[in-house]
Amino acid sequence: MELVKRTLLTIISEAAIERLLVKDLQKLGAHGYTIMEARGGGAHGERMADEEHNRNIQVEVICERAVAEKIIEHLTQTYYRDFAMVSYFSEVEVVRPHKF
Amino acid sequence: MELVKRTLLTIISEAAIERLLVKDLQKLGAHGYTIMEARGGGAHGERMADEEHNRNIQVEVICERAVAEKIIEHLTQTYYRDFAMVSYFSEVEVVRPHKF
Amino acid sequence: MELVKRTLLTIISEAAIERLLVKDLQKLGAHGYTIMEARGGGAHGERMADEEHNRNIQVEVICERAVAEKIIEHLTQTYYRDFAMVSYFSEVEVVRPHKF
Amino acid sequence: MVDSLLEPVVLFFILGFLTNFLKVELRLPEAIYETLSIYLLVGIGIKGGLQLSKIHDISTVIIPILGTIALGITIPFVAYFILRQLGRFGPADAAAIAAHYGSVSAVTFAVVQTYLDRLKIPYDGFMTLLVVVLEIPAIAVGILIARLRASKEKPNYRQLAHEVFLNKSTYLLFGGLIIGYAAGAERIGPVGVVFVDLFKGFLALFLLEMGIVASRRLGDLRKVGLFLVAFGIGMPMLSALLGIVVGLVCGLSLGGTAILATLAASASYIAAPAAMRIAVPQANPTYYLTASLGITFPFNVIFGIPLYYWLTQLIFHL
Amino acid sequence: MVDSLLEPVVLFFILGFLTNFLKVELRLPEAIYETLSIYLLVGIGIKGGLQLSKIHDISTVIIPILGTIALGITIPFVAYFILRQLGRFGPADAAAIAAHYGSVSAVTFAVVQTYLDRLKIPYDGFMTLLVVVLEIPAIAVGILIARLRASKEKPNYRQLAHEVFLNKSTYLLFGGLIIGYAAGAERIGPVGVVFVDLFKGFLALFLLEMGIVASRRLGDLRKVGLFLVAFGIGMPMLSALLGIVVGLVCGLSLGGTAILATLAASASYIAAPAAMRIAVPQANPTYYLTASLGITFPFNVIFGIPLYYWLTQLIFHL
Amino acid sequence: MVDSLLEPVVLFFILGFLTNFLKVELRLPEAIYETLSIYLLVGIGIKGGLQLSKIHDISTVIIPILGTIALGITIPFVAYFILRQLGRFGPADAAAIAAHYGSVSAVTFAVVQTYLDRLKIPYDGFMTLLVVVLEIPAIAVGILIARLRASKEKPNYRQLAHEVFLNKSTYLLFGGLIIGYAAGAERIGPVGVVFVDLFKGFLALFLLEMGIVASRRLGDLRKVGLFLVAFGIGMPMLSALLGIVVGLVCGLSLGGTAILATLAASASYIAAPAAMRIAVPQANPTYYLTASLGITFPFNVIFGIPLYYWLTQLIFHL
Ligand SMILES: Nc1ncnc2c1ncn2[C@@H]1O[C@H](COP(=O)(O)O)[C@@H](O)[C@H]1O
Ligand SMILES: Nc1ncnc2c1ncn2[C@@H]1O[C@H](COP(=O)(O)O)[C@@H](O)[C@H]1O
Ligand SMILES: Nc1ncnc2c1ncn2[C@@H]1O[C@H](COP(=O)(O)O)[C@@H](O)[C@H]1O
Ligand code: NA
Ligand code: NA
Ligand code: NA
Repeated sequence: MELVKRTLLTIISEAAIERLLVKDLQKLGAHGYTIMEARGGGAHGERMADEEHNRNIQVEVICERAVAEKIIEHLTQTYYRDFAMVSYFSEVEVVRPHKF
Repeated sequence: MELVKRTLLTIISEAAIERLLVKDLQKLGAHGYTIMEARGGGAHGERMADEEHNRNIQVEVICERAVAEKIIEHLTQTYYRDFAMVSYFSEVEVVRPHKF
Repeated sequence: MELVKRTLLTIISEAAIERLLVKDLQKLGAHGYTIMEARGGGAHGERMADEEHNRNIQVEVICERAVAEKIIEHLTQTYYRDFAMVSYFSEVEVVRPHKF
Repeated sequence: MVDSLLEPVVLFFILGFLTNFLKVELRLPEAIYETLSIYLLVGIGIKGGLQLSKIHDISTVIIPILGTIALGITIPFVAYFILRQLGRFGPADAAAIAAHYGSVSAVTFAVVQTYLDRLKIPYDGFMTLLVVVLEIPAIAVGILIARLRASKEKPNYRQLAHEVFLNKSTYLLFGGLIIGYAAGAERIGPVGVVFVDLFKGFLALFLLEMGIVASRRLGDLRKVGLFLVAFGIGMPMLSALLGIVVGLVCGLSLGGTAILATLAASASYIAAPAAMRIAVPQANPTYYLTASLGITFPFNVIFGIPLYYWLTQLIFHL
Repeated sequence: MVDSLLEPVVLFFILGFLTNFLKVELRLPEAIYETLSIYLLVGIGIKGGLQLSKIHDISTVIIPILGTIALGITIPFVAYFILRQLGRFGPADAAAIAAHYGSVSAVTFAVVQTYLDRLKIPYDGFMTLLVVVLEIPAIAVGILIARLRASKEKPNYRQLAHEVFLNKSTYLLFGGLIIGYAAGAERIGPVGVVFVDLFKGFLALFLLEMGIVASRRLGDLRKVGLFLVAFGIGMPMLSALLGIVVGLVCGLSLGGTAILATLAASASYIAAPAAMRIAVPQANPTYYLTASLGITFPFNVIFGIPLYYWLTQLIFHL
Repeated sequence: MVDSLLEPVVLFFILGFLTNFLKVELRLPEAIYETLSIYLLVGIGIKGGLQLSKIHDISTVIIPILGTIALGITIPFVAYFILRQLGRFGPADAAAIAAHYGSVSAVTFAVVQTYLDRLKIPYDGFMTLLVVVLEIPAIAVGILIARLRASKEKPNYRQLAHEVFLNKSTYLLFGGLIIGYAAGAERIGPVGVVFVDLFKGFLALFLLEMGIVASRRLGDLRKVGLFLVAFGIGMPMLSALLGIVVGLVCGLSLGGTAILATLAASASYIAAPAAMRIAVPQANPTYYLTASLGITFPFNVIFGIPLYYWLTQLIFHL
């Protein structure tokens, strides 16, 4: 079983922009994505998911480093000013590299 | 506080096979597992968890590299053909290595 | 786009202590945190979130390595004996290092 | 026909069904969907149990039960044959779809009851028992065909029996039947108010959601091909005819026969998909979900029920 | 006044509202909140549809509809002007808040109906139609102002129209109206029991939750400044006056005018926040949420409704 | 006895309780469980408030309240003593379990009311007040014992008081009481329909879920040992006797005494586990959950209630 390195991009942001984010990811070359419900706290205060407008989501994308960089660049320009958002990279290994 | 390296295996797949997956993990030597609700999109189309049959789960297992490899090998053979599934490794550090 | 290394601390534990954990994190210097609902199994048996008292949460904190170490030290002393808990480090890269 | 479209529960279904075309973002939360299913199954059971408790000679039930079992075994075989021969489906897909059409939709049963109640057409007091009876063999037959035709493994008969007799729907229907039967009309009291008198209102809410779910399935229509669309409408009509024949042969009333026809025509979309995903993993869920949920269910609720009732009348008055 | 505080639905609201002060940890699950909103919107619609089906000359509705549209366009402009000039808010924040105050709160509508029903004050049968009419222009006007004043992009008119006419609330209200109208009193039967007769009980449960949500918003009061607190109480009073004038001019009954005043005074906290977060992302959600949900909603439910009714009476008897 | 087993709410409980033995996969969603708890607590409160509003001389309540407080302090000490001396439990486990048995289960209260209502046995109008009174001291005593015996930290009395007086259950029960009392029978209207008339139907649904939850707990029976199983049945009988004595001494009616006995016998499984996990983290939750939820709750619902009623009759007719 041969394992190949890919980048896992994780984005934590407001549930309100889920649809916009997914569209962006697809446009920028991600082949897939996973979304989970989240809550939390940070610079924009507590977002404890107890109301629709303070619900967070965590979006995960496994892709090539270059794609991940393109995405994070786009997020920084489009959303960082107006929305609660955190995103980061980590390194993962996958079995079917062509898939990502 | 001494930290020791372990492998974190993450599996994203259909909720329908949760029970089967957990049994497999235990049989193959995992000492624990964590499951979270997820939705997403990939080669099998959108699985947005808006109906029972298109709900995903994300399963995480911290274990020794060898166990993780055995598990991913088993998954590839058993589920990759018929089910929506993605899995990957990442490297983590834990405090109580004997636990994993 | 310059990326800087930070530590991602992940804690999986009982939902009952969410409040206590968040207070601890803030006291020990975390600038933010993300919480997701989880279930799972480990040394404390199955915790399948089918009742309030066996619900897990997964808490994620991106911070400097030193802060992460202080937090994990505190968790070990305060909760490891009486509560179901697993925590681990992984290495991530972020865009805005001052934020974490 | 227009008259039956003005029935509030059907209007709720249509309200849901239009959301996908109008791109309205509306969903009932999953938790409510699940709870309403449980409530409706128990409610159908209780109502049936109360009716059952009024039957004096319980032996009159035996022949209809036997006829219904025969029906439940015949339909999946007929469906399998059609799907294989005419539809050119592989054995796994054909078996999985066949299991759906052999099984029943409890909600369709509730809608046809509502329809007959409004027209004040009486029906036999044991019809709910037949729902349980009809649900059981079809899934088993479907799984068996799949195991025999589409996989090398030997079927695990014990697990199969458990899946068939003790799946959630069967358990709740049967449990409700027993509660209704054991408590009877005198004891059921305020519990009966919630589970029987309010039933139709909560059914309406559930149908709103079912309309939404069904209309989303339509998005996959292109993927399943024209044959399956035709099958999703033609198969229930064929099954309804078989149901009418069985109803006549077993001496059911006119109302009872119309109900049996509707049951035969209905396709499962709760118990069957869950069972098939595990039992026949090679089968593509898009096929069976789109057919049973996207085509057959709306067809039955909107057009099928008045049609089957009209057909039953026609044949009864021959 | 004290009397109106003893109304059970208001007591439920207060029970929820006190939780934050007493630090009681209580929330209805999100799934229930969503389901109750859907239920209440459909229920309001059905009740309105049933009332509408009793109106003989439907042309009497035209003038009130036109008046209400005028009201729905005027209020957000007035609010925008006040927020910009007196409140010194930036154009994005002012436009977003204005959209909330132009739009309506369906729950406040339900509470004022409950209030008048208990006092046995009759009102016009088409009031629910006016809720839909009043909801539509305000969000559009808010988004338009924001687009013109606070961003460089050209508004996407098609998407705007979709958001305005086919958002969840409008769709459910309107759908309920049509179901109630089409089914009419004879057919609505047990569906009417759940959606109309039980309405007030479920409204009470929803208001418990709304009280909790509103009281949590109060925590942000310090962040929004004194002006917005005053605006959150003064603006609804001003809007209520405008509503009374329109009601008088359009020939509404006393009860209908009190309802229109309350509608005008109410601020949206479901459709508007969701639309504004996307359409005007620069606007700070804390402002509009705290004002509409933390201040105006409780004010209206507890004090506003009796006040607007009293004002309407005063002006009617001039 | 058989007769009480045919009560529909008990049948629902049994339907749930059998799922674990038959391996039926059935659960009500968490969101519904929570909502039904809230609904039932408020409903119990409202019904109690309506009864309370009919009592002329409120001073008759004082003696029963004092007696109930004494009961609520006595039971946890007795339980602690038994668990330590006979059961050889450590101080933390013994204190945590004792707190559960001192406190009450509101659902068990609802079931005993249902039981007496069906038999048409009248009871004192202030019984719901006694639920609140009995719930409060036990958790406090349990936490205090634990703090004094099992940890070095000084108890934080302020936080303790908050946990005891303003936990969710107490707040909702008490809030319901006040709403029922303030609104009274004339005002409660359709809100009363949902919260009082439909109560038993929703209680049945909740008991279905409680049956499932209780039966899952039985899986841990092996882990807790035989002593705790015996304690889970013997302790409620002992507490029931104490309750009957207090009822007699305080001059309660026969029905009221049977209710007090049941309350004393019931063990908390909502407020207490949550409070104990934080206050006494060293205590093993498997012990207190299995005892109160897996053993005592089903015992009380199925056998205990008729038994305590029979005992009360016996002692009253001495
Ligand atoms: N240091 C952090 N570690 C983990 N999650 C964070 C951190 N900071 C922020 N978040 C998450 O990201 C969301 C938005 O962050 P912010 O924009 O800082 O408010 C928060 O609501 C948290 O869920
Ligand atoms: N590139 C990806 N990044 C993150 N998650 C993915 C990716 N591809 C697929 N997934 C997740 O894995 C599930 C199954 O993937 P697939 O088999 O490709 O349909 C999807 O529904 C997603 O939740
Ligand atoms: N090896 C593991 N991999 C992933 N998650 C684990 C593992 N062990 C335990 N967990 C999670 O941590 C929780 C507490 O663990 P424990 O204290 O071992 O019972 C479990 O309920 C799981 O959700
Ligand atoms: Na069928
Ligand atoms: Na308004
Ligand atoms: Na007790």
